[in-house]
Amino acid sequence: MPYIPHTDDDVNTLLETIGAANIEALFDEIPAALRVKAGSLEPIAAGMSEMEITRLLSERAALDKRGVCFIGAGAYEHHIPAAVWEVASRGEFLTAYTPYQAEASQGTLQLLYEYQTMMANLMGMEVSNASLYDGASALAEAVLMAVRSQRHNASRHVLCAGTLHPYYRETVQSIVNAQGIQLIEIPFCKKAGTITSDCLKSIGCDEFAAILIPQPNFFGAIEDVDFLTRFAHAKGALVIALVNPIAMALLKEPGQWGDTGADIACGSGQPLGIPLASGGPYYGFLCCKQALVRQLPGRLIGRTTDKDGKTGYALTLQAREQHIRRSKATSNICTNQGLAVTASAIHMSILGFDGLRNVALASHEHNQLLIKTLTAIPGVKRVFETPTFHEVVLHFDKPIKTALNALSQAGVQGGFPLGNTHAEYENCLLICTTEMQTAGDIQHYADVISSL
Amino acid sequence: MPYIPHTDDDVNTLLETIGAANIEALFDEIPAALRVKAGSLEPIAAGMSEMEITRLLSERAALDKRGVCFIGAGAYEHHIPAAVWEVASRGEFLTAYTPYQAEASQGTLQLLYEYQTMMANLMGMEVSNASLYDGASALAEAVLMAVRSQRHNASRHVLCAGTLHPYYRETVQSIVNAQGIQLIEIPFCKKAGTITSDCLKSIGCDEFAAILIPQPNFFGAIEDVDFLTRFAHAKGALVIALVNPIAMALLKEPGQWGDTGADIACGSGQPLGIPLASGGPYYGFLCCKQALVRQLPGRLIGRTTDKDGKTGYALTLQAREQHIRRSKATSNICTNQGLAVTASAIHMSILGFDGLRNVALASHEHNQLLIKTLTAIPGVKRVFETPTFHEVVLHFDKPIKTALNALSQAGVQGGFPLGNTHAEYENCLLICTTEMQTAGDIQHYADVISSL
Amino acid sequence: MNIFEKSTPHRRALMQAPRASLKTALPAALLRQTPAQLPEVSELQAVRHYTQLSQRNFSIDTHFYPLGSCTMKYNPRGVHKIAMLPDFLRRHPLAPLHESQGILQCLYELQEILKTVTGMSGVSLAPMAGAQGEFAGVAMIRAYHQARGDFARDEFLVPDAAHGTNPASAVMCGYKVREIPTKADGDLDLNALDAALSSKTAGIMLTNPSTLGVFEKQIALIAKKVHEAGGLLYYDGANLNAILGKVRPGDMGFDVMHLNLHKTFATPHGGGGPGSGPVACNDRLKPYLPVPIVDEKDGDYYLLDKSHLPHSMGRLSAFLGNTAILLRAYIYSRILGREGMIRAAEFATLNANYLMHRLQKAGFELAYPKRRASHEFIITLKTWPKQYGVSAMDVAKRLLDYGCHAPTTYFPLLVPECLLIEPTETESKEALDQFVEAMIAIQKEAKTSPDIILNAPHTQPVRRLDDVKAARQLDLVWRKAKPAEIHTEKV
Amino acid sequence: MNIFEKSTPHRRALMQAPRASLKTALPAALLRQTPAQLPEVSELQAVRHYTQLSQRNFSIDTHFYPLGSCTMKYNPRGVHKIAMLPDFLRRHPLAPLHESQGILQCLYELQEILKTVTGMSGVSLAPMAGAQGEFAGVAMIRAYHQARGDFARDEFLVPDAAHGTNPASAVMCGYKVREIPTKADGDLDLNALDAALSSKTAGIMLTNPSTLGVFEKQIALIAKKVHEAGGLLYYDGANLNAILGKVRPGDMGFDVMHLNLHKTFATPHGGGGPGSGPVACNDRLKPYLPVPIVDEKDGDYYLLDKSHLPHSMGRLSAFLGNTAILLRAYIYSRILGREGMIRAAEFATLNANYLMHRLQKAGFELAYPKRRASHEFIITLKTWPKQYGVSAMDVAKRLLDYGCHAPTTYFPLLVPECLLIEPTETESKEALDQFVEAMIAIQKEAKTSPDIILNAPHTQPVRRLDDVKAARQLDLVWRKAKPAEIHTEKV
Ligand SMILES: Cc1ncc(COP(=O)(O)O)c(C=O)c1O
Ligand SMILES: Cc1ncc(COP(=O)(O)O)c(C=O)c1O
Repeated sequence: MPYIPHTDDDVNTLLETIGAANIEALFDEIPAALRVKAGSLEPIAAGMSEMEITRLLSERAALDKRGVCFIGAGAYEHHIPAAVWEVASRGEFLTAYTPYQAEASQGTLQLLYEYQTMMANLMGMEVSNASLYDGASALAEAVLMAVRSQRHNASRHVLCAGTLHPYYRETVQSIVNAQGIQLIEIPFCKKAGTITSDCLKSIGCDEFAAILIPQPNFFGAIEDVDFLTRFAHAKGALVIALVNPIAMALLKEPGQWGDTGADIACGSGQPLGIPLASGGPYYGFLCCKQALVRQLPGRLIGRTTDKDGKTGYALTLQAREQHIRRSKATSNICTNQGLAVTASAIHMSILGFDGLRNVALASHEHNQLLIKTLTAIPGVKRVFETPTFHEVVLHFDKPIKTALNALSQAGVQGGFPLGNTHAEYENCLLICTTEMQTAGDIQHYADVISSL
Repeated sequence: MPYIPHTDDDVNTLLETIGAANIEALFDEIPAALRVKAGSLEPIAAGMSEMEITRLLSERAALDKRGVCFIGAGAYEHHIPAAVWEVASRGEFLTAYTPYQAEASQGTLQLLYEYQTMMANLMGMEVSNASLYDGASALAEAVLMAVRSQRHNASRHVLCAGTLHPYYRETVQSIVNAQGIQLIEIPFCKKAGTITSDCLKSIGCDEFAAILIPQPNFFGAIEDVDFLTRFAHAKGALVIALVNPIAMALLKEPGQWGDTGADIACGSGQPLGIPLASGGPYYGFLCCKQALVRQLPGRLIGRTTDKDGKTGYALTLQAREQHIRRSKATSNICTNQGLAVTASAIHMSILGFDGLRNVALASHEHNQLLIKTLTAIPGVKRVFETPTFHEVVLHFDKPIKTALNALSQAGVQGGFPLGNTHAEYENCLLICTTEMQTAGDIQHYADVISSL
Repeated sequence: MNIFEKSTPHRRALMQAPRASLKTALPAALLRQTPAQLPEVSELQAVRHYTQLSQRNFSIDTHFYPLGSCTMKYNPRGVHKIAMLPDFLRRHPLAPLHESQGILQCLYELQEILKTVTGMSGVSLAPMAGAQGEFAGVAMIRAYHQARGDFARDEFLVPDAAHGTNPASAVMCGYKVREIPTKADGDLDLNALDAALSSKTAGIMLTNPSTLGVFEKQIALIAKKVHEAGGLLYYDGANLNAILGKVRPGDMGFDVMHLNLHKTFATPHGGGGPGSGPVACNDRLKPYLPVPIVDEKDGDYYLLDKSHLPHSMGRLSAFLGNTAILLRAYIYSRILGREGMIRAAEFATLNANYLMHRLQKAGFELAYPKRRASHEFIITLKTWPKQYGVSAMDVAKRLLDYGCHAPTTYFPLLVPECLLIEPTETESKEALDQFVEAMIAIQKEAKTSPDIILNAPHTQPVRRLDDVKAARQLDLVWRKAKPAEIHTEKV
Repeated sequence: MNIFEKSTPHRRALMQAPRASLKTALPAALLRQTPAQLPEVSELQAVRHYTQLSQRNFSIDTHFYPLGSCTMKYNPRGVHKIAMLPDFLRRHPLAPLHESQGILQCLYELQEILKTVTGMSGVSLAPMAGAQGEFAGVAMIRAYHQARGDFARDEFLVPDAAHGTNPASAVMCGYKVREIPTKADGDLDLNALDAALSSKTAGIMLTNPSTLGVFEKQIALIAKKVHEAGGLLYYDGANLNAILGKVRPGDMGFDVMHLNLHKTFATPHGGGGPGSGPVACNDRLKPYLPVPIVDEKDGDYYLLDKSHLPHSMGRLSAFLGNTAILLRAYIYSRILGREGMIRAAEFATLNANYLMHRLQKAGFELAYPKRRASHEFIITLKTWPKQYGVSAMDVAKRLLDYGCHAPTTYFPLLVPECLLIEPTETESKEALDQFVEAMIAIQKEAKTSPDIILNAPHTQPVRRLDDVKAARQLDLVWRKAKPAEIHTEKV
C-alpha cells in the first residue's frame, strides 16, 4: 500500500492486541448516520504510481515553461545558489516539526537564531522574529502590532502610502478590519510616483497610530523615507517600513530612517533565495525595536545555556503565542515558514552582504539600461520621474496586450500590466529587472517592441 | 575567488608564516624553462558565475530533450524512485572518499556491505564485490579472473557467445588482449538469435578456460543457459554469466544455471536505479562463488567487530588490491563507482524483490505487446524466433532512417539501428520496452509506422 | 560556533554574485551607509556549517516522531522532487494565464478533491496554514452574519480542549471567546453548551476527533443546537487524517473548515512550516470564501478575485497562498487516490489503537480509557510527579535518548501531565514496538533511577536547556561584543 | 542493525512499482524459482535507514579532509545540480546525434580545455578513473611500439614512490615492472634510472609533483634519457591540481597522461567513485587513443570510433565512460575559467606550504624538509613508535576525535610512519589552524597520556575495528542464520 508498511500479518497482530475484529470496528464510535455514503469519494480518481504522476506532472510543468522574465510586482527572480536548496532540502530540515523539543532541534533552532541576526542586521533593526507567512500578511501583523503597542495613542487609524502594492493593501484590510482598524490612504503624486510633502496635506487625518511606507514602492520608485519617518514620528505615530530586502543592500535601511529609525520593518523574504514557484511558499519577515519585542508576533529563538553551561537555543517568549496565551496571544500564527527561512539563512551566508549588494547593483543597473533602451523607442516613455530601484512603469503607445503577446512569442514575459490594478494606467507596464537578465535580453525586448 | 576562501589578510599571514615573498615563490623549484608560456591558457575562456553557467547548460540540456525512449542496447530507462537520488546525493555520501578510515566511514561501509548482500542474493551467488566501472569492463575483469583462477586449465582461450553486445566484446578485447587472452566467438543461430547446440559444433576449440554467456543476449533473446553451462562445466571451463539484473527478477539466476551454477556473474548495474545520463556513470557488478573470492578484483567490505565487540564494517582482503599488492594485485582498479552503488542499494531497498519483479514483468509484457502491435503492420516482422525479455529485433521493409526520423518527429526514439553494429541486419531495429512506456505509447509508435 | 563566529572580514564567494560595476547615480541620502553584518564565509564553509547543523535535528527522515496533533507521517520524496521541477519553480505568480495552465489545472483539481473529501461545496486554497484557515473561516462566518444584518453576535464558543489557535483566531476576527468544558469521557459538556448558546453566539469551533483523541459522538446534536441558536459551526481540520473517507465534516453539520495539508496531505513541516490551510465550506458560506480561487471554463483555468466575488472575506496573501505546498498536496492526493485516503485513516487509527493498548497493558494510564483512540490518544502521568518525582516533560526528554521524538506534552491543557501520542499510518509495527519498549524502560527507570530521567537528555548535542534564562536574559540577535562563550564542543 | 534485520516478510512499497499482471508465457525452465532475499521495508524505513547511515560518514561537506593524493576540495553543489537536470539525466547514450548536440558540445569543449591545460594535442574522455587512464595510456605506448615493429620492449619503469595503480596498470598491459628508487631529497635516483634503461624499456610512469609532495626537478633530463633509450613517458595526473597553469605535462616531455577529474576538477568522490580519468597525449600517440572521441564538423558534433581510428587501443566501456562526471568537470572548468585554474594551483600550494611550516614549527618532522611543498607534503612520525608507543595509524584515528579526517597514512611506502597531507585550496586558514591545533594536542597526549591515542577513536559510531578478524572470518554477505549480534546502539 502506498507508504503504509503493514503486512497482513502485522494487521492481524495489531487487531488481536487491540481486541478488534477488523479495522472497521475501530470506527464504531462514529454514529452510523454520519458515515460516508457509498460512492461519495468516487469523484476522486484512483491512485497513481510515482512513475505515472511524475510523467503527468512533468507534462504540466512543461506547459508553463517560458523564457526571460521581466515581471516583478512583489515577486522577484534572482539567482539562487544551488547549495541553498540542496542543503535546505536535507531530510533533517525538511521533515522536522516546529522545534518544540529544543534539545532534539538544535539544528533548526541555531539556524533560526542566525537568521534572526542576519535579518535584523540587514534591516538595521534590533530584533527579528523567525518568520510570518508572507510579506503581505506580515504587513498586516505589523499594523496590528503597531496599533497594539501604542499605549499613548488610542487611534485606530493607520496611514498608508498610496504607492503600496494593491494586493498587500487588500491583504492588510482583510486581516485588520475585524479589529476596527482603518487604513487611511495617502494619495500619491502622479508626477513623482511617490508620496511627496504635498500629498500629506490632503489626508485630513491628524491622529493616527502608525504610517506605512513601502520602499521601493509598488511603482519601483524610491520614497523619501527620511522625510516620511520624521513626519510620522513628529505626530507620535509609529513607522512601519515595508521594504525589499535586496534593495536594502543599496538603499538606506529602516533602522536609519529619519532621526531614530523606523519602528517596525517588514516585507517579503522571497528575494533572498526563495524560488518564484507561482507565488509561494515565500515568507514574511518582521523586525522591530527592542522595546516592542513583547508585541512581536510569531516565533522567537533565544540563545541560552544548558545544564553544563554550554550554548544552546530554544523557543522563547512563548507567552506571547497562542499555544500558551490562547485568546490573549499577540497573533494566532502557529505553523509559519520555517523551511523558507532556512533557505534564506543559507542564501545570505553564501552571498554575504557584498553578494547581496552586487545583486542589488546589477538589478539596478539593468533597470537603468532598460529605461534607456526602451525609452529610446518612439512611443515608449516613463510615467513617473522619481528614481527607481529595479522596477519601472513605462507607458506604451500601443495596446499592452499586443506588446505582451509579441514579447511572449519571442520568449519574453514583458511585465505586469499596471491597468490590472490601476485602471487609470491602462497602457502601462510595470517592468522588473534583476541580475538574471543580460544586456542582450534587454536589447531583445527592445527589438520586439520596435518591430511592433 | 570562486570557491577559494582566502582574504588578502589571509594570504599575507600565510606567506609570512611560510617566509615567502609571494605565491609565485612557492613554485620556484619548477625549472623556469618548463614554466607555462604566457598565453598558453588563452584558449580557455574566462570564468563564469553559477548563474551564467546554469543558463548556458540549461539551454544545452534542452537541446537534447526528447519524448518516449524505445532504445535499450545496454542502457535501460526505468523509473527511479525520487527517494533514491535524494538520499544518495546527501553530502555525506556524495563528498566522502573511499572508506579507508573505517571508523569515520561506517555509513558508506555498511551500505556497501548491504549492497554486496543484495547483489549476491539477486544473482544467487555467494559473494559480490562493491563495484567495478561498468558492465563491459566488469566482464573484462571477469574474464581475467576466470583465466587467472583456472589452476588446472592453462588455456588462455575464452569462448564468447556471438550474441554478446558488440561494445562489450570490444571492451573485453581492449582489456584482456595485452595479457595474451583470446576470445573465441561462438557464431549464433540466425534463426533462433541465440547459441544453439549446433552453434557449439562449429567452434573448433576444445580447450578453453571459460565461456561467456549473456542473458538476455544482445538481441533481447533468452539463451538456454542451463545447456550452455553444462556444456562448459563438462569441459572443465568456468561459466561467466553476463546478465541484466532486472531480468533476474524473472529469469533463472546465475547461481542456478546448469547443475552447479555459473561461477562468475557480472553485468551492468545501471537498470537498478541509475539514470541513463548519456552513458554513465553506471557501474559493473561482479559476483562469484566463495572459492574464487581471492581472485575477485575491486573493493570488498567485510563485517567485523570493534574493540567493544560491536558490529562494524571495514574494507577487507585488501591484499588483493593494488595499493597493497602493487604489481601483483588482482586488478589495477582503485576508484570505482561507489555513489552509483549507493543509489542501487537504496533502489533495491525501496523496490524489494517484488518491486523488481513487477518491473521485469511490466517490461516483458510491454515487449509482448509491442511485438504483437508492430508485427501486425504489413512489412514489419520479427527477425529471430526465440522468446525475448524486453528487447526485440524487428525488420522493416522501409529504410530504417525514414522510420526513425518519422518517429523522432512524433516524439519517439524508435530503437537502436542494428545495422550500426551488425551490417547484415541493415533494416532492423533493436527495440526496448520497460515499465516506462504505456500501451498508448506503443500504439502511437505503431501509428507512426503504419502511416509511413 | 555560529556562522558569525566562523566569519572572516572580507571573505567572499563571488562566483555566486553578478559582476556589477558597483556604481549608482542615486543620491547619497537615499543610500545605505554601512554594510550589514552578514556572514562572511566561503560556500564550503556555509555548506559544512548548515550540513552539520542539520544533523542536530530529529526529523521524520531520521526518527520516529509521534507528535500528537501534528500528523508526522512520511513526506514522500517523490512529491517533493516533482514540486521542485525547474519549470514549476520558475513560474512567476503573475505570469499570463496562457503560460500558467499547468499549475492552475493542478490547483483546480486539488480544490475539487478537497471538496469531495470534506463534503463541502466550496474551497479556497488561499490560507497559508491552519491558523490562517481558521481566521478565514471565522471571518466568513462574521461576513455571513453581517450580510444578514445580524451585528449582535460577538461571541465564539471554543471547547477547553481546543488548540490555542482557535481562541486566538476568533479574537483576531474581533470575537469574544467563551470556553466550553469537556466531560470526563472526552465529549463536550452539552449543558454548558446550552448555557452558552444565545443570540450573541456567532458560532463554535470544534475539532472532531478532538484533540483528546476521541470522536465527539454528540456532534449531530451539537450542530443542531448551534444552528438553532443561529450560530455556525467551524471545523478545525487538524485531525482530518483520522477520518478521511470515513465521515466528512460537511456531513457532520459543519459549515466551514480548514485542512492542514502539512498534516493530512503529508507536505513536509520544514522545521516550522510552510504549511497550507485551505478553507472549505457549504453553499451558505461560499460567497465569503477568501480570494483568489481557481476556476475553469471550457478547459481554460483562471483566477477569481474580488471583482468576481464581491462578498469575499478578502485576500490573505500577496498571491495565491503557499502554492508549491498546495502542489505537493495535490501530487500526494493523486498518488493516494480515493482508496489511499481511506487507507490513511484506517491505518493511522489502527496504529494509534495498537499503541494505546500496548501502553495500557504496560501499566500506563489512559486519559480516556473507555474510548477508542482516533489517530491519536492521551496517556497521563499525573501520578508520576508525586510517585517518582518525574514529570511528563522529563519523560519527553528521556525519550530522546531512546531515539524517539517525544509526543506532544502538556496539550491539551485539561489533562494533567499528558502525552498526546500520534503514530501515523506510515510507521511500522517495529517502530511502534520500539516506542513501547522505550516507555517501559523509562517506567522502570522512574522506579529505580529517576535521576537518569530528570537529567535527560544525555545523548543530544546539548543537555536540558535553561528556558527561564532564555526569556529573562533575552538574546535574539548575535552581537560580536558579547562575552566569549565557553566552548565545550571538542572531545 | 542492517536493512535486512529491519525487513519484514511481504512488506511492500507498491506505489513505486508498475502494476504488472504477474503472468508470463515463458517456459518455466527459463524462470527464476525462488525470490531473491532483498530488503522488505517501507519507503520511509529505507529513507530513514540510509539517512541515518549517511550521518555515520565523514565527508567534505561535514569535515576537513586533508587526504593526501586525493585532492578533497569542495565539490560545488551548483555543478552537481546542473548535471542532474532532468534533460541531461534522461538522454540515452545511443540517442541519435541530432538529439545529442547539447551534451556532445560540452564533451567536445571539455576535450579542448584538457588539451590546453595539459599541453597535449589529443584527448579521449573514455577512461572511467585514474587507473583506467593509466591502463589506456600504457596500452597506447604498447600499441605505439608494436606499430613500429618493436616487440622487444617488455619492461616498464616505475618509481618506488608511485601509487599502487601504476605498477598494477603496467602489469595489466602485459609489462614487467622495474622499480626505480628515490633519493633522500625526494627526486628520482638517476643512476638507478640509467642502469634500468635499455632497449627493453617501453616507458616510465611518473607523477610530478610526485606522491612525496615535491616537484621532480630533473624531469627534463629524465625525459631526455627515457626518450633516448626509446621509451615513452607516462604522466600520472593525480597531482595535477598542484601545477595547473604553472607547468604542463606536455611541456615537461611527457607523451601521454591521465587526469583525475574527481580530484583536480572537483567531481565528488561519492564514497569511492565514480571518477573519470581522461587520457591526453601528444601527436605521436594520438592514433592510439581509446574510443569513442567527440569530434566536430561545421558546428555538428559526433563520435569517432574504431572505424575512424583503426589504430585506437580500443574501447574501455560500453558507452562513453562516466559521461555525467565528465559533464560535471566541464561545468566546473567553465566556472573556474583559465584564471580560476591557475588560482587552484596557487592556493592549493599556498595552503600546503603554510600547513607544512606550521607543523614543522610545532615540532613535527618533515620527510623532505629542504623542499617546497607542492599541493601536499609528508610528515613522518618515525620516532613515535619507540618514543611514545604510538603509530601514525593511532594518530590518524585520534584525529577523527578532533573532527578532522586523517591524512593518507603509510603511503608512499618508502617514508616510515608517514602522513601525506593535502589541504586543497578550498579550505580556509581557520580550518588549517584547527588541524594544527589538533596535531599539537595529540603530540601533547602522546607524551602525557598515549592511551587516549592508542584507544582512539572515542567519538565515532564504532571504536577501533578488528581488521584481522574481517579478513580471517570473512563475512561479505549477510545471512539470516548468523548468530544474533550484540546490540549496543542504545544509550
Ligand atoms: C488541533 C490543531 N488546530 C490548529 C492548528 C494550527 O495549524 P497551523 O499550525 O497550520 O496554523 C494545529 C497545529 O498545530 C492543531 O494541532
Ligand atoms: C598518485 C595516484 N595515482 C593514481 C591514482 C588512481 O586513480 P583512480 O583512483 O582514479 O583510479 C591515485 C588515486 O587514488 C593516485 O593518488
